[in-house]
Amino acid sequence: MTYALVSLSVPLFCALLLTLAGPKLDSRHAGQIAIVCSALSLVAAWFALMQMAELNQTILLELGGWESGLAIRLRLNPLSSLLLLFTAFMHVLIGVYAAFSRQGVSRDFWPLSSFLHGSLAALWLSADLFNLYITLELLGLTAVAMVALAGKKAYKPAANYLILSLVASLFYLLGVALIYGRYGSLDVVLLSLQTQSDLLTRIALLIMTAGLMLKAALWPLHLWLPAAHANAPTAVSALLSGLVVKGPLFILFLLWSEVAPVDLAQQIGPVLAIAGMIALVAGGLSAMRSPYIKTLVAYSTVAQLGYAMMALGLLLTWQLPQMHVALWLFVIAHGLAKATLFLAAGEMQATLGTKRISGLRGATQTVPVAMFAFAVAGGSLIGLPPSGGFLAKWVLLQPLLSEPQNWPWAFGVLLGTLVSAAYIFRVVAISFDRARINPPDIRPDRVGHWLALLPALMVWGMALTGDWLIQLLAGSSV
Amino acid sequence: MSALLTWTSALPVLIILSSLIPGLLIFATPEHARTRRTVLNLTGIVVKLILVGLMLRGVSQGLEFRFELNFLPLAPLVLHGDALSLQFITLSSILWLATTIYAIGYLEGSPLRSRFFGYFSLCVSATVGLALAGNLVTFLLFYELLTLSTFPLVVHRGTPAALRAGRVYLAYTLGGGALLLMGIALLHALIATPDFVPGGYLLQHIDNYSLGFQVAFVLMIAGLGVKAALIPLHSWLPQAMVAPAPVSALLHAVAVVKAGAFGIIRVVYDVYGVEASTLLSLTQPLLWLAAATMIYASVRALQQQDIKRRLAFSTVSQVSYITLGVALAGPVAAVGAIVHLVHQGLMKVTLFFCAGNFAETLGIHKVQEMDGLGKRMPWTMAAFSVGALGMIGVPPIAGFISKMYLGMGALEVDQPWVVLVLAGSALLNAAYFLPLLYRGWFGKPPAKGWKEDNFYGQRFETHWMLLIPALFTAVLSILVGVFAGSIFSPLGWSELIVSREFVQ
Amino acid sequence: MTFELMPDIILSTLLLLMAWGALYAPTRHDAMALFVAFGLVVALIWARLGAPDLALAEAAIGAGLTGVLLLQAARLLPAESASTEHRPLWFRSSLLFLLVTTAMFASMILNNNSLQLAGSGISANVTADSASLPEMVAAAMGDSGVGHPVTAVLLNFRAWDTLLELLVLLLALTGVRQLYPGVNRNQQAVANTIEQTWPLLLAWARFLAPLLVLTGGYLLWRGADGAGGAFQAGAMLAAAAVILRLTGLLPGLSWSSLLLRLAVNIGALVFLSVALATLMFGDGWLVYPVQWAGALIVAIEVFATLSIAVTLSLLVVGEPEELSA
Amino acid sequence: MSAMQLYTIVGAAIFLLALHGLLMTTDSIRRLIAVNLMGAGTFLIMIALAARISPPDPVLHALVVTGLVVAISATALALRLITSAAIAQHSQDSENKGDGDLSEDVKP
Repeated sequence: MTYALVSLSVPLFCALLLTLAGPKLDSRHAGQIAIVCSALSLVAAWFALMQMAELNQTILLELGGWESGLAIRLRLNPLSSLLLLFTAFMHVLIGVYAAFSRQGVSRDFWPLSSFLHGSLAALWLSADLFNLYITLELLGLTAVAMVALAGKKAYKPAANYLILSLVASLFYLLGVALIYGRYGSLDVVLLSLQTQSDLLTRIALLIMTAGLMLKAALWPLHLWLPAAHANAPTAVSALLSGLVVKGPLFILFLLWSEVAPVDLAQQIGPVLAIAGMIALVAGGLSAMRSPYIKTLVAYSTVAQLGYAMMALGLLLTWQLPQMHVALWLFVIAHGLAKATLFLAAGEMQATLGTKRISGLRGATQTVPVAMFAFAVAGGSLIGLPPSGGFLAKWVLLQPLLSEPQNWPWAFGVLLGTLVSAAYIFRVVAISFDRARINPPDIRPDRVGHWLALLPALMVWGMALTGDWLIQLLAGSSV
Repeated sequence: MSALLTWTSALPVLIILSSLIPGLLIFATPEHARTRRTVLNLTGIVVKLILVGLMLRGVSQGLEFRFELNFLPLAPLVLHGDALSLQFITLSSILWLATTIYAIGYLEGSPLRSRFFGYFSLCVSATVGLALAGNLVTFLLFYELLTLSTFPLVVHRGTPAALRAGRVYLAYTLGGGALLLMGIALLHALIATPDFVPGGYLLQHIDNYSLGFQVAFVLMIAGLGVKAALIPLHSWLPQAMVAPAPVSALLHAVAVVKAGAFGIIRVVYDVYGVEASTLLSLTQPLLWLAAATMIYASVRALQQQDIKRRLAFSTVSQVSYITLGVALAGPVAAVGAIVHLVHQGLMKVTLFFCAGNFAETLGIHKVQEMDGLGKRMPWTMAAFSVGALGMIGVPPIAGFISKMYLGMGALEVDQPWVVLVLAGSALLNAAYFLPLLYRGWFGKPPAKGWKEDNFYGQRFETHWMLLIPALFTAVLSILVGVFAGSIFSPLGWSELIVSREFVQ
Repeated sequence: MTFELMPDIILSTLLLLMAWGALYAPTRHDAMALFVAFGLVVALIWARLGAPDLALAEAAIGAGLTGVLLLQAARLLPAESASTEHRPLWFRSSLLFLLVTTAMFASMILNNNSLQLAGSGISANVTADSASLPEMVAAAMGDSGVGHPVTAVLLNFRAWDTLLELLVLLLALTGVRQLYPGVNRNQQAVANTIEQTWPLLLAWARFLAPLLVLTGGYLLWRGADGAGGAFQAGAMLAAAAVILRLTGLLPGLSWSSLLLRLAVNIGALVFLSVALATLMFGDGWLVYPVQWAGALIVAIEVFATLSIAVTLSLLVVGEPEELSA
Repeated sequence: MSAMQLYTIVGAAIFLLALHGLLMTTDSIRRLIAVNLMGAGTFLIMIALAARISPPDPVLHALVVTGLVVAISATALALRLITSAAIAQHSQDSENKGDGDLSEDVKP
């Protein structure tokens, strides 16, 4: 647990120091400090994960040493330690990109990114409904502030994002208040022993679900996402799509797989799963129609979250721990792939001077590395073997295929695969157009392009640890 | 990863790496560094041929080549060199040599050659990996990699027509890949993914999951049928002919379509097994499908006026011979199917080389323009004739051997109507190939002269790098026919495979 | 319906009317005024419900600071365009749906006594041996180091929440600050001071501000034992600062001064350092040694109050050139 | 009916009313007011729930205190964003409008 707490507090300290340091610290040094802190946090998270892999059990920590119920409880299990590691890793990756690519970021990026890191770490570790509310708010405010980093044109999307985010948090908070009113407890573990499927609990859970789905941009509450994610600076978009939307998803998962009584969970399960299937197709079709690169990538987040939602819904319906593995594999694979997609999209936009997909004609020649990165990451979204996306899809498919009555769900997955292939290769095919090449405005930033490729290689590298990851996650099912 | 990495487990990996590493290095080679690129290419090929030779010797002595890596639960990545994989690997390695030389000549002076050869090597690696795949999951992995690495080659020219063809190609092959994935995942969900076994591994579970097995078979055959160009999934192939000639030659005549056919062989023989496939009544529909494809594609070929498109439809028809032989589910037909994998490859690659030579040298793309070609380009025309006659089934060229075995196989399993189909197909082959030969040898050259005439007055009738590979494969097509009786001929090797496959 | 509920019913009706007005008033200005009034009524109700300290905070924040923020924003914004106000009829009729939902909720609250049972500690659902949370708080007060239960919850039992909450404040300021990158100091900025300060307001401010400061100090001091605490105190102080700034009685600050940055950060910094120190040298993350608990909490409270006050006042009235670095 | 029940219902009513108001308007200031009203409704429910016992539940009071800070922080950020966006929009309108940027082209 100590390692996890270190992994959590280092980025928070870093954020405070960077705010304290003020204008004297220039962007470069601030970046170096932030990256070093993320890396330290990464090391700590690695030790925490190793400890978990060895113990393979859940550690609960009552903060302040007070008895359970009175204290806020933190919880470390293989899942939360893996997410800690993933968060730190993404921050290091994107931090390095932000520091060394020509696109760069303003000085204010660094404290905000550290705040984001800290709040996500706090979220993964928390097992207290109200504490989760605060982490959710921290996450939301950080995300909004980071969107606004893109400058004046992003203020309006950022403001809309903030208002929606606040509404979502209030929905969640109202649900927490009702739950507390009903059961007199905020602790996830205690609540899981108490909850009953009465009307009030049902209402509270539904309100919270609506709020969380809005925050996580789950279909049909996803409409805010493309504007917010497509308008943010490149590095920020990568963090937002790769990490931020996963926070509320995590809470949703806790809520239904632990807090809610089993019969309620089984009732909501099919609803979530169907919504996920619709998200897969609807999000994919929107991505296919989008004329802009970044909007396409943003819509693909909506679509890909459909897989996660489907896994969650089926996990609840059948109470199958295997789905839990699929859910989190999707989250991690999507995070890495999406980081590359946004970074590559941003780099290509900057180099080619266009936001339109049609401007990518000839990109395989003009910006080969970035385009290759885009295609490789896209392959994981489609779920081509042996990428991380494939691992997740494989695990998801197994229970769907083993019983003939579940085959319609598998058909949904097949449909999702085809739609994602369609929008990814829409971009890739245009980039091979040699007849009407769109010449670059500036010389490509080699460092930036290669750094954009890195997460994509990682997601394909997940294959090497596939068996291990699946065992690890299967061990932490609740 | 297995702790003991002996040479027998390393060899399959090395065979893949011998083209993968040069491929990656070629990507990093600057465009103008022609020599460096050529050296990389040739080094890779030579190393690969040596390694394949080693493995050939090993397998004929009964050595086991197996490499395993953890991947999915109960489905590791397995590379396994057995007799059947070697049949395919040897074919693709030798043809890789010929095609690379051809491509160097063909693409001389054109842009983006590093990209081209990089992807070309990746394709060969994927093909070899697919041949070495020791279970279905590994097969799927390389099958998809093959799709991905061929796509840039199909759209290499970057023209609107190429892009259109590329999109069609992707739509078909990725769709097929998704179906294949579903089928493999379904089988895995039922009984996990063990290694390929001669005779299959399904028989013992057949009572519990017959519906699941049938659905999985349909999904997998549909997925593989896309690449094997079974109707109605074949229409990507003629469109993909916009690609440069070496791509059409190696990939569409050999690697890609054969990957599909090879997959069908694996599924029927090494996953389901002949007995289980017959019990589940799966082979008969496949047989009808293959027969229909043969006839339909031959008729379509007859209608084509573009040489490459005619050859493409001929490929569709000829690859179905393999499926047909598999679906007949008898040992003699199996020999015919497996040997045709090699024979069709040699002959078809010859034909495509020659078609490319005609286009490059004289700008000839249409059948009508072939009049009198034999006078200007006698060597190429001769090679073309060998390929075409072989396709029709004229002895002693390779095609005759495979057709004979297929016919005998049909009679052996008591399906005499198949012989009629074979004969009909042979007649149709003759109908669409003989006019080409007639025009080439006996037609009159155009009075106005050729549309263009490159390499005129040089030592050879065309660039030597274009001519030599065509002659090389033509000679090979004759040799494997003539020496079919030897143990190291494709036929001898196929009999070895089948004897292991059908041993009860 | 009993007679003693009458005041509550009146207050509730008033509250709902004001909420309605704040949402649908014809002009934005009216809406804001009604919102501020709404905040005051809320404060009144909270005081009735046994939360006087929270009522003060709500009056200072919900009504006061939010009101100032809204008014300032309204001054800078263009008049709202009328065209955006039309929504389709079915959309408007969703109000009916909301009414029905409210009625259903009301009937559930009234008929179903689940909400009444649990909190009072006689819930049948909780396993027999476990006490209710308020009882646990009461039982643990002795070890908490402070005398007032709310403070104990905020700074000891649920200290982690409070630490994160300080970060939220800091984060909001960081977010606001980066909206003004490199504002030129000489640039003519929209002054936040009310242009023609009314003499009466000035006089009021001179009277009100010290009162607020006093209340704030009192709340902080009392927080350990009675109703009050860092946050309420910080809110009061911030309100005082805002009034003084608005009347031009307090000079502007500058982000480039280390002192200001320190003031903003110190609360969270001290808190986090204590947490880390307890992790490294003590019994664990945020486990205060019993004998030091009181002192540690007072220290954290004082710094937190300072940070809260400064941050809040900067958030509300900080001008671009104060905030930008 | 007790005061606690009354205020719980009123809190819910305000929450829903404000939600309706939020959906009915596109004016950012009014939307923000609506969000704050939703928050006030939630807090009212919490305070009412706290008043079920005597002395009132300190945990809920503490949660409300925390919630208030979050609310004011978010409101302040939102208002600054809204005004900055309006000013940016204004200055952009007064200049010649250039290439349409992404924010306007993106339609849900």
